[in-house]
Amino acid sequence: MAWDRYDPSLAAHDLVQDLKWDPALRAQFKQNEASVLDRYPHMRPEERQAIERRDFRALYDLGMHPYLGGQLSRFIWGNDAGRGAIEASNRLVASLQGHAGGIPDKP
Amino acid sequence: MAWDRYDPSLAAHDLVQDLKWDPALRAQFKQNEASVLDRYPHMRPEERQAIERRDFRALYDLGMHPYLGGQLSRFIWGNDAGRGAIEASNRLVASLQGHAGGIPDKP
Amino acid sequence: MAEIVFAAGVPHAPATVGLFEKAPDEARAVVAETFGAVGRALRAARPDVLIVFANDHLTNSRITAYPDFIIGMAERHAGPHEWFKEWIGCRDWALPGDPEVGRSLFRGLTRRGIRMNLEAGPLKFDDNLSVPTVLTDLDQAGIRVVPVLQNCTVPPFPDGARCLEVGRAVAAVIREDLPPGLRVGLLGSGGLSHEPGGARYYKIDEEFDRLFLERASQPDHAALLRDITIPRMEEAGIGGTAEVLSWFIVLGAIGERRGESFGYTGWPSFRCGIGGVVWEVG
Amino acid sequence: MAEIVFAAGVPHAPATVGLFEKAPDEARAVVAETFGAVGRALRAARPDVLIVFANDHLTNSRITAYPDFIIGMAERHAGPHEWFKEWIGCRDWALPGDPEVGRSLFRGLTRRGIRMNLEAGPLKFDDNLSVPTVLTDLDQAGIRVVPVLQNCTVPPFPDGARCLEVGRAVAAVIREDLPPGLRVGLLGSGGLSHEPGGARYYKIDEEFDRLFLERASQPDHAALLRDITIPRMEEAGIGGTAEVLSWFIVLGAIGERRGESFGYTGWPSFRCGIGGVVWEVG
Ligand SMILES: [Fe+3]
Ligand SMILES: [Fe+3]
Repeated sequence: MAWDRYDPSLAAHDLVQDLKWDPALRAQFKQNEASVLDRYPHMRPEERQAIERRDFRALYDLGMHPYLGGQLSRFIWGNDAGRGAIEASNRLVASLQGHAGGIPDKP
Repeated sequence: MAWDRYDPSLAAHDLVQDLKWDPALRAQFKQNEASVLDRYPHMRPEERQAIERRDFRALYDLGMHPYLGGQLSRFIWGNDAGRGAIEASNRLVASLQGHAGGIPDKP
Repeated sequence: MAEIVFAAGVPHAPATVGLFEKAPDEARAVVAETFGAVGRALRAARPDVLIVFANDHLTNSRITAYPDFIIGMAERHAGPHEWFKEWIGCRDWALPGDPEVGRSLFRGLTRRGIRMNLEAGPLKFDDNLSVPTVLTDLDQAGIRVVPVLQNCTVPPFPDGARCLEVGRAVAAVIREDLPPGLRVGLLGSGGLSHEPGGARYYKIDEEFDRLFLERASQPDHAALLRDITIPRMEEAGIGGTAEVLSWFIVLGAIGERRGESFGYTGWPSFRCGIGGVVWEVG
Repeated sequence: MAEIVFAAGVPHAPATVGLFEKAPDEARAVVAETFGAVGRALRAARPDVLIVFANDHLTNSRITAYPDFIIGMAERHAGPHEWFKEWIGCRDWALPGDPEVGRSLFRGLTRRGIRMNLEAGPLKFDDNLSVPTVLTDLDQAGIRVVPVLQNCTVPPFPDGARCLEVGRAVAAVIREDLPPGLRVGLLGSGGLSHEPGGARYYKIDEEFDRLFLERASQPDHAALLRDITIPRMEEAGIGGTAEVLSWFIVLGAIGERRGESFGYTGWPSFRCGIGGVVWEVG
């Protein structure tokens, strides 16, 4: 992945910003994700589907900025400095590398 | 006048933007100008005084952007396409050129 | 591969609307012939979408957070914004937008190294879009419009060389990213010499204006850059004349082409030199 | 004529706080020695004000309206922003601001052709300012801080040559516009190699990091620009490594000076290479 697929017009970026800036929206997402996704009229069907399936590979292929992708993964899988964020980054990397577990690429 | 005195940090710029975007603030300014100017804690005393005295020369010397200066002059002296805007630009130019009337510099 | 089927540059001085009836015959004729010719060429070219580059005049952003470009991707654009209504004195207008072209332009220019803002909500329009719209009856033409608001007046702003470069990137997006068969028009709205709100509010620099119209009409961008510099623009009127940079973007997009202009007037009460160019893009 | 009395560059990886206790001795030593040395040099230099350049990480602006730089002119800066608290796992902190220096920087850089945003209200801070603050106890030092949030991650962003140029303009503002006798410190916060949120989240490019620390410590900006290019940064980790551009601004401001660094660690769980430099500015 490099910047050649990057698409700053994706509505998913706005979703992550709104979640980051609005705790009430975060609570609503956890309770009723569809009602939050409905707020983004410019979100494309394939973008929405990738979010619903937690398919970060698809999301990045559509052009999502990885920094906001990382934040979305932490929101979904765990954001604390210890276990949660590690779990989130493992699952993110697994999704991006197209398999279900393990942490590849350790130096 | 050129851009060498231009100071985009002047609070007067925000005042003009707020007046432009908020009809209620415009009404408040006409009724009680001081109460509006009080809203800008970063406005310097000399900036405020220049506004209160309609001294556009002083305001421009402090660094006001002329486009926003023109809008302020029209808000104060007349904004309609016919007589008002002409009156406003005459008075603005008179203030900028340091005398009380006439339209100099006609080609 | 979409194609550019129309390209023109016009000024947008509000007084060409508000003081039209009071102007002398000769000045009225230049306004009528310029905008008439631009309107006819536009309709004859049958663009699906018209991308308009025009100075924002500090209408949408604070001076402390001022972007160089804002692409409007709303479904519909309408104006003039309330504050400008009585000043311009024109009719209310509305234009269909083109969210997909706006989005492609944003994505494509970003990928080509040009920073743009994208605004999905309504933008506020002043004389920048209002004057060309009402003088060419663009709102009756059934053409979708993508406005690109440009910083021509809040220093530091993109200069002539940069605007030509932006234009070349716009052309690449049109050629490489927009749908095949889409017919695209380009309009630069701004200039000529004027100093809105400045000490030389009533000064018009006819010499600059005539030179600019000549350079803009010739297929020679090197001569344009050499003669129409930012210092020369500022000499012809600070904070206003540099709006001719919107024409530079169109020129960058179409490459070196000949253009036709339709007379010139420097009637002082327009507070702006008036003249336009339609370029040959066939 | 104010003077630059302190200049340093550090990374701001949140895991150097959150996972510090779990790190191996060698990695902990590098973190402790680097931030310890920077903190001591900072106190010894007794700056009145510290200008911190640091990546904004999309914390304050939408991706569709992303500025290159935002100067914070609030009376007080505090963090971390609520969303980042549990992720960074550091204490809450507050720093005195310096509205007048922020304002002068904005005015002075604008006049020197550098576009900046100025934010009078509170900015949201993430690891960019939080990590250096808590690791150097900057919030105990009684030094006023002016944060300049920088775009290092939303393409297109200012490259190395441009950041050196911005730094030279910052130096000119300090020298020519700030009050005589004012003691100014400069800190670049960002890097080294990392790819936050990317497919190579766990990859650290030690070769890049060691080369960068070496080039940054030598008084040779041509060699820095030649070896530490944006493509090389992206190779070492997309969307994160380019934060070393914050150091380029400091380097542009101080000119070609020698620097000292305090070890390096590429412990993978920090998810970022760790090393810092303090430059000789005496
Ligand atoms: Fe204009
Ligand atoms: Fe960072």
